[in-house]
Amino acid sequence: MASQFLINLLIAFLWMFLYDDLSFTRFAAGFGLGLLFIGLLNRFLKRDFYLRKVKAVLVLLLIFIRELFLSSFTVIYQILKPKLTIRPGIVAMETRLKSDGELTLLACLICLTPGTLTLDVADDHRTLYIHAMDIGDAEQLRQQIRSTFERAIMEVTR
Amino acid sequence: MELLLALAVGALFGVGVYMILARSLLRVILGLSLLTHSVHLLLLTMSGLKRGAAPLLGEHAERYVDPLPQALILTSIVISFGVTSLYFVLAYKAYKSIGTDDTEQLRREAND
Amino acid sequence: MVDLLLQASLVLLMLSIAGCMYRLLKGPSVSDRIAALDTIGILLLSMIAVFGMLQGTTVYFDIILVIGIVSFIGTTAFARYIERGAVMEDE
Amino acid sequence: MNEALAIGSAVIVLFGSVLSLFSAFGLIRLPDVYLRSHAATKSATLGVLFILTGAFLYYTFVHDVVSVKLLLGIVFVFLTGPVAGHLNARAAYRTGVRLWERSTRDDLKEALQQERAQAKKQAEIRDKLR
Amino acid sequence: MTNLVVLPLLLPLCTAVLLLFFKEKAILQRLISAAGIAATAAASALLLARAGSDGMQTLAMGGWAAPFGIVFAADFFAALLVTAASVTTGFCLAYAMGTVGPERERFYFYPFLNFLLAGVNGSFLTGDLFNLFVCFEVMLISSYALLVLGGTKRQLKATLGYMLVNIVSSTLFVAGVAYLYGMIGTLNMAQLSARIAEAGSGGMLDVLSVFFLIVFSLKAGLFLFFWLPEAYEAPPAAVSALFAALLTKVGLYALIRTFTLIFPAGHGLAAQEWIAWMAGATMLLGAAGALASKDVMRILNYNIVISVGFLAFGLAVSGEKSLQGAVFYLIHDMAVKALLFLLAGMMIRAAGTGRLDEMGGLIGRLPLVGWMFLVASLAAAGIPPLSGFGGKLLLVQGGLEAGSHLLAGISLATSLVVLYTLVRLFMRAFWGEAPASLPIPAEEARVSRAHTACAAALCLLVVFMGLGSEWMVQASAEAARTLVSPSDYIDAVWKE
Amino acid sequence: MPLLHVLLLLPFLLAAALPWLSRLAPRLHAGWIALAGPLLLLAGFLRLRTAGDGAPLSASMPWMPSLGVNLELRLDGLAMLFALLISGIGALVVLYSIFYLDRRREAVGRFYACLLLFMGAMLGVVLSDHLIVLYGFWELTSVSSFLLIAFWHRRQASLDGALKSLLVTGMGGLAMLAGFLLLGIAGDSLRVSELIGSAEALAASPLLLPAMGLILLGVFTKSAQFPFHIWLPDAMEAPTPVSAYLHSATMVKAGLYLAARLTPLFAGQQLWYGSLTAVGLATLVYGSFRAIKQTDLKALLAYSTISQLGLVTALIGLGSVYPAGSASPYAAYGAAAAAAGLLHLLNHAAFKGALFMTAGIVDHETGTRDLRRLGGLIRFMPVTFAVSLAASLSMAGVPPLGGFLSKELFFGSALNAYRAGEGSLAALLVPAVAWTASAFTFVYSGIFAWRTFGGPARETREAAVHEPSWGLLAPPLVLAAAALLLGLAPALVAPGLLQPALLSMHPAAPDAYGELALWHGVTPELLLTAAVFAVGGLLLYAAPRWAPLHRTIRLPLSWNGMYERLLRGLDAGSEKLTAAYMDGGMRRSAGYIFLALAAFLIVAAAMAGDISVVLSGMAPVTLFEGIAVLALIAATLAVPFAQSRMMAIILTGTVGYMVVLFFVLFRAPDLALTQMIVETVSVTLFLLCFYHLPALKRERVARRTKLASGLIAGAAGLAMTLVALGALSDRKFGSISDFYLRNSYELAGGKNVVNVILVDFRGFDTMLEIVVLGIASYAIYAIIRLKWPGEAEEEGSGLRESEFRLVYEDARSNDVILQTLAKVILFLILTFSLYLLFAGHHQPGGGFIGALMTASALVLMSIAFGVRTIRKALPVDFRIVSACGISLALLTGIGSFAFGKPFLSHAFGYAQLPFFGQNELATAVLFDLGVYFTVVGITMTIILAIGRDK
Ligand code: NA
Ligand code: NA
Repeated sequence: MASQFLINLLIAFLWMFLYDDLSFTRFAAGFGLGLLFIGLLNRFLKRDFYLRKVKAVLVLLLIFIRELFLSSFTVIYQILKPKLTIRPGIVAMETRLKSDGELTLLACLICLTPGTLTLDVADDHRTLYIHAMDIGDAEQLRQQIRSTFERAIMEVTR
Repeated sequence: MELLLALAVGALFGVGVYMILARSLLRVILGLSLLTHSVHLLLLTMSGLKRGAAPLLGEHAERYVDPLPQALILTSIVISFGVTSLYFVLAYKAYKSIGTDDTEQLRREAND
Repeated sequence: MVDLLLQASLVLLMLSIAGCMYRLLKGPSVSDRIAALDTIGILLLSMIAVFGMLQGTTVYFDIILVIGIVSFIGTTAFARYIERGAVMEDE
Repeated sequence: MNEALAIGSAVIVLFGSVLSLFSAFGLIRLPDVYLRSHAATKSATLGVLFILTGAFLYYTFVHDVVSVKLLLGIVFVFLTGPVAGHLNARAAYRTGVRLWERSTRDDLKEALQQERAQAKKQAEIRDKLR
Repeated sequence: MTNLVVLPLLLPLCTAVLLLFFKEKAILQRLISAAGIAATAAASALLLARAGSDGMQTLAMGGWAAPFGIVFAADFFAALLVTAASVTTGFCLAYAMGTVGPERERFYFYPFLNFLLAGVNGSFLTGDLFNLFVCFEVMLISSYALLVLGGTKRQLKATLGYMLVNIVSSTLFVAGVAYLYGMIGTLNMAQLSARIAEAGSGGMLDVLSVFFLIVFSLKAGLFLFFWLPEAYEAPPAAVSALFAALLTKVGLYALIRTFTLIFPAGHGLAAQEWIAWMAGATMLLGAAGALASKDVMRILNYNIVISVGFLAFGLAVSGEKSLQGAVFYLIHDMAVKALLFLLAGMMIRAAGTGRLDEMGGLIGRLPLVGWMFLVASLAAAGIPPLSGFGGKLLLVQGGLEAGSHLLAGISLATSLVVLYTLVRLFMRAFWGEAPASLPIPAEEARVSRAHTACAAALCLLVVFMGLGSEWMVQASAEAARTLVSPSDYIDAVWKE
Repeated sequence: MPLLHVLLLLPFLLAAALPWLSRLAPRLHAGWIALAGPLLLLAGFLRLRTAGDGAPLSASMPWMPSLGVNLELRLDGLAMLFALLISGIGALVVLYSIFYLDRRREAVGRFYACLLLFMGAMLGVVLSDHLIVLYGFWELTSVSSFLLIAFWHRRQASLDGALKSLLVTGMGGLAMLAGFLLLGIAGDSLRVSELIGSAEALAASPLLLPAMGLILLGVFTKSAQFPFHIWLPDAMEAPTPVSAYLHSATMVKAGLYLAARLTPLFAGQQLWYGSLTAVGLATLVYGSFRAIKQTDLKALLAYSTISQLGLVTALIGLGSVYPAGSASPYAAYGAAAAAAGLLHLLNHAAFKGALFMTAGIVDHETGTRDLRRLGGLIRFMPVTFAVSLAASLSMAGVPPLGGFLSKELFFGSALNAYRAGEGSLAALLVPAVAWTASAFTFVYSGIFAWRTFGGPARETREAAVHEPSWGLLAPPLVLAAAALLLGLAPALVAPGLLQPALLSMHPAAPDAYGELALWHGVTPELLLTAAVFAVGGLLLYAAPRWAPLHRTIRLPLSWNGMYERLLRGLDAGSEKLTAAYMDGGMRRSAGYIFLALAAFLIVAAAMAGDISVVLSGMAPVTLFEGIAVLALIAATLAVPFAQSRMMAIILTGTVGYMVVLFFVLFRAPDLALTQMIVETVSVTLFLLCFYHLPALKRERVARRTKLASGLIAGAAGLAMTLVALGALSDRKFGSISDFYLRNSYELAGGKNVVNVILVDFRGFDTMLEIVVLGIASYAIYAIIRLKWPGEAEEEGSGLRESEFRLVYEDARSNDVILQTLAKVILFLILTFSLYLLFAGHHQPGGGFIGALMTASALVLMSIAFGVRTIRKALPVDFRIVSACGISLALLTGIGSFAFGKPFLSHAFGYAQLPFFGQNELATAVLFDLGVYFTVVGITMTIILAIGRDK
């Protein structure tokens, strides 16, 4: 319920922003539109993932940006090196995350960070298969993800 | 700029024609889209290029480019889209029904 | 100065697109091409942002969004198609 | 001041373009589709991030336009880029595109084999019932 | 300013859209279509009457006056064609009911038919060059749909070819519009006419006139007709009849309009001479094609080609009398070609084949159809007092008066070929011994009375159009008068 | 209605009414009803004759008055002669046919309808005073005789004969029409009587000779003159009554009539009389010579007709040597020849009618017409023999029959010609040929009578062969009697019938028939006749001996053979010509188009001259733009070199995206938006559908073909560029678009001028554009859903390929990530799409683009969750959605009717709305909403149709 309200708000703001016109009427119009959509499409919406934990979100964001930059430069370095010395491979990783939203977020973050790529999700919604560009130690990779993204996400959602 | 674009129009047109003269239906369809592109660029070229801002009055520019050809092109794009889709679906059906997208073979098969 | 920098960016982006074109045409797998296509979409989107800056107008921002949406859906459709042989399944 | 800000934003844009060029280079150079996917996601993330941010700053400071559309664009690209990459790479894997021969491990291979065997068995049962 | 002008387009359009809601109800579809066509014909007739009594009728769409908005302009010529087209479509519709089969009826046959009429009428009425392109497209895409509906390999193949040609010609049309807009800066045909007259002839305008000549010749089947015989033989008779009656006529209309209004004769432009050459070649090649064909539809299709050349002859001469003849012949040809194709449809249905060497002795089973076919053949060949004669007379007379002896000779000679090929077709199909066995089951080969009656009504119309030629003569004279004086058109549509 | 018109229309009306009338009396032979026609006509014309005071009778009825083409009829002496012949012999023929055609076995209704049509047409020809009307009836005689000849249409010979007659006479008719029209131009009238009045002025016109030549062609073909005679022998395939009619009073006589009718107009013209005489004489001798060798009774008669017609033609020719008022000392010869011609025409009508009827009787009784199988019939049918003897003798020119008189006059005219020719060789030929032909005539007349009736009986069918019924016998008897009467008492008809006719040809002619008598002393003519009898008798007697000789004389080229060869050659040539350029292939068609385009444009440019390319005043080029254009050209040029389908599609797509770039470069945001989406959809569609196609084969095309394609393509591209540059350099006027820029906001309430043009200024285009799109979607739906040949088996084979892979090979992958994301961005896209829709009037966007965005959101959902889920969530029929959209757009337009405004008039105002804020609210937006729904419906229809077809 709350998540739906959130989406509704989001749409209202979106509407306002799209017009570059921050007035109440625009907002109200957007809100009405949102109501319409949710009413129309509410069959898709199961339980969803929004609870406001602003701090946790910020932390997650920071972690992400840090990882993004660090790995980016590693990857660029690898690409530009005259000789390819990378050791790529696919690593399976069990996650402690439960909901689809969490899982998706994790997968996205893994993808977004250069050097790793979510290749597949097992049917049990627990195991992620990650293609990594340079694997020193598989367990280390898993640990790294668990300690950064997974934990931060759990902070946000639990 | 007009000169360059006129050349581009000619190139698009010529290659489009060359593709239309091929045997594969897919090539024909691609040739048709090249031809369409050519004509749209031609419309744009013929109206004079870059003589002002985009024709949105909110831009408060002194001059705007000629909006009419843009409207015409838009109409033409939409119509071409509809027609090309239809043509494409037909070609696809022809392939599924006759088993080839070679126009020559198609002709032989259809006459049997 | 600004124009020069932006023009340079455009040329760089153009070069990047050319690079993607290479992969697009070379393949070898369809997935390679899709990846290249997706990247081209993103580059095109960036280019249009730069154009907007050059022309000093905001009218192209819609196009940026549209390209984003369209290229995502296109990639999804392709990936789905090569994986399952159908884009939309009847189940 | 304005000029400096404008140049600053333009430089950010240029930097983004350079990053894009790198990833394009990676797209050419890397040896298999999965690795190239890594490179491809780069322009979706860093390159476009810089370019759009540069543009956003440029409009904010030079034209006094706070364009939410641009921000939206960034958000959208960030949301969809990784998913697109994931779907594409998975499709590649499931249609049998080989890993680079110097890849070190493949945890998915076995899992997929099991999965397929099971699917086949189920299908056979379904056929028998028919 | 009257909304009546747009009704010949609007009524079939609304009918078609209404039909979209009743996909599964064949009876309802038939009823609505019939009512729609009847209303269209009535509105067209009213428009014709108005155009006759009060002069040209115009309507500025959306209230935006020419040259900025799109203007519909019904001079007597356009109104005449619209009326003829609506009536002919009515006959084809009546024939189509029950012959096209439930599959087609379920898959939007009637909407397509109505859309086609809307496009045709729009093409006749519009006074805007680009809108003409759009109306063409409405007509063409409906024709593609009608052509392919039915699902035989032959239709598929024919549609692919037909569509290719038309897409190309439409693309060229847009290119022509681009060139003309670049030079003249407007799309309104009246203003184009006035501005071109002001600019004087020669140079690029000459080239552009030839460009438009190509575009419309392709649509009309003038000289560039090679796509036509294939395309028109694939669909069922009702559709073939409709195509034969209307589609090339729209191209011819565009040619006539363009080369009397925008690039008129006596303007120093070379186009008229080109048209003369193309007309001659079309008649001769069409005649050769008709002689060479051994299939009912094929022969009729080449006869379409011949008549296109014949009509273009009138445009090439461009005198008032020739144009009058062209208008007369145009109207006649709509009716008679529709009739011929409808009858051919019955013949093919009854014989189970369209190949002449497998047909014979049909007169025993279809006496009325046979005699109507003979009458239609004679009318097509311009045998007096049937409907083709007045037009032929005027055209040849106008040509001879203008000194086009060669073309007049060719047109007379080809009218002999028309007579020869059609009568030979009649003889081979209806006379002689019937083949020992039908290639199809007997119940499939049955021709219903309702369809014969429909053709008979059209046949009567053809006969009366000949016996009562005076009305046609006066109408075509009126139409020709509007054609030779572009200034009337310009004044009515757009005043500077 | 004047009596003349009543008479003319009578046979037509009777023909039309005959089917109904005969249904009223089913057991009555339809001939009895038909007989009323000629009898009434005869009565009518006789009444007109007695009522008239000799002056021609004129009457007019409008047909196409504003063209001056009316049913102008004129009954003068000549017309009266023919009218009486037509109706008189017509009555006899109908009577004869009643007994000839079995009502139960033959389609007598059709027969009499055609016969009456024929009669009416022939009457029309002789009564018309208007050349166009005359032409009309002329063609009608061709058509009706065609129908009669083909009466027994199951027989191939009938069909061939009918078609031949139609072709030959139709050809002549068309030539004649051209001649008439030229004559009309030269003389400024199409009325015969008026033209004759201005004959002198006409003579000076340069059009006269061509007109005359063309008309002569009509005359010769119709009256079966050499070498156009070929249709006549084959016309004997008609039932004998028709032959009798066709040979004696109608059809062939129409040509003679026309020649006679135009004599006053063309008399004195060398081409006219020269060719009439020469062709007539040639026909005379050729026909008589050929008649001798015939073995079929009717064929013999047919050739005899040809010969006799040649005789009359020659006489008419001789009769038109001297124009009216000529000062020549021989001027009187003209009228004399014409008089002879008319008399012989009458004689021929009588004896030929009788002969054909007796031939029919013989055929009817013995079942054969073969002279080799006939003989000795005199014993079984003496009356018939008497009739045919009389007719034959008249034909042979034996006194005291009518034929003798006209033969004498003919010899007289031939000798006159010799005299007038003053000893020239050509002039000597006339009597020489006349005499020779007369000798042959004597021979074949003898053959006809002797071989049929004389000698021993050949067939042993005596039991069956006997004198026919009175009905069959009476008509020939009457005609034979007439033949005899014409010889014994020519005065009965000459002053009342022939002299007025002669006056129509020679208005100033003296009484030509006054001295007509069987005996007027020993004259050169009589001597010639005696010699004919002597030589002819000898030849007839010796016939068995020299007949084989005749058979060995093979003409080097037979005219029939030439006709056959001409037709076959025409067919073969046409086939060859047509096959040479029509191969039914798309490539050829397209090649022709572009070849024509390039050639036409280049020739037009070369002819127009005065074309220059001015490069000044063009927009400047920046580095990037230059590179972009070059890249576009490079990408374009690369397309044909693509080796695989995918490559070709991708390259083309690239070109499309570069076009998007150009739209951005040249300030067209709406275009860029639209093109972007459209291109993506197209490319996706292409790739999806063609992915599974077999690899693109290397085009197995000869290098020559490729080169030709390349040349055509290059020329076409070059032409387009050059025309563009030429047009750019020769701008004549500025654009009208300032109006839109100035008034878009004030008058139409929108800031996005392109959008305002689309939905308001040129909203009509847009309305039709969505209609086009709608039709396309319905068509696609229909194409996909219809059953196609070749697909049926695939359906039957159970699982389709994709399903197969799904079930057996692959476990479905987990879609959780896509689905989760889709739920989020769905709203984003939908919102954005509506924004595009509503902002479109002021910003880039609009109904079309908004709709495509909505559709892409739906597509995303379909991809992520499957079509069925979408159907459940959105249970609407998208085809209905697009129909609703079109309806909405239409209704917005029609709404203006209610306010008395033009279609599609929009209103706008500024309104404060609870949800949408301060808005310039234009009904145009409503229209755009219609566009939106239409496009959503259409796009989804297409996508779902194709998506489910997989
Ligand atoms: Na727009
Ligand atoms: Na718009």
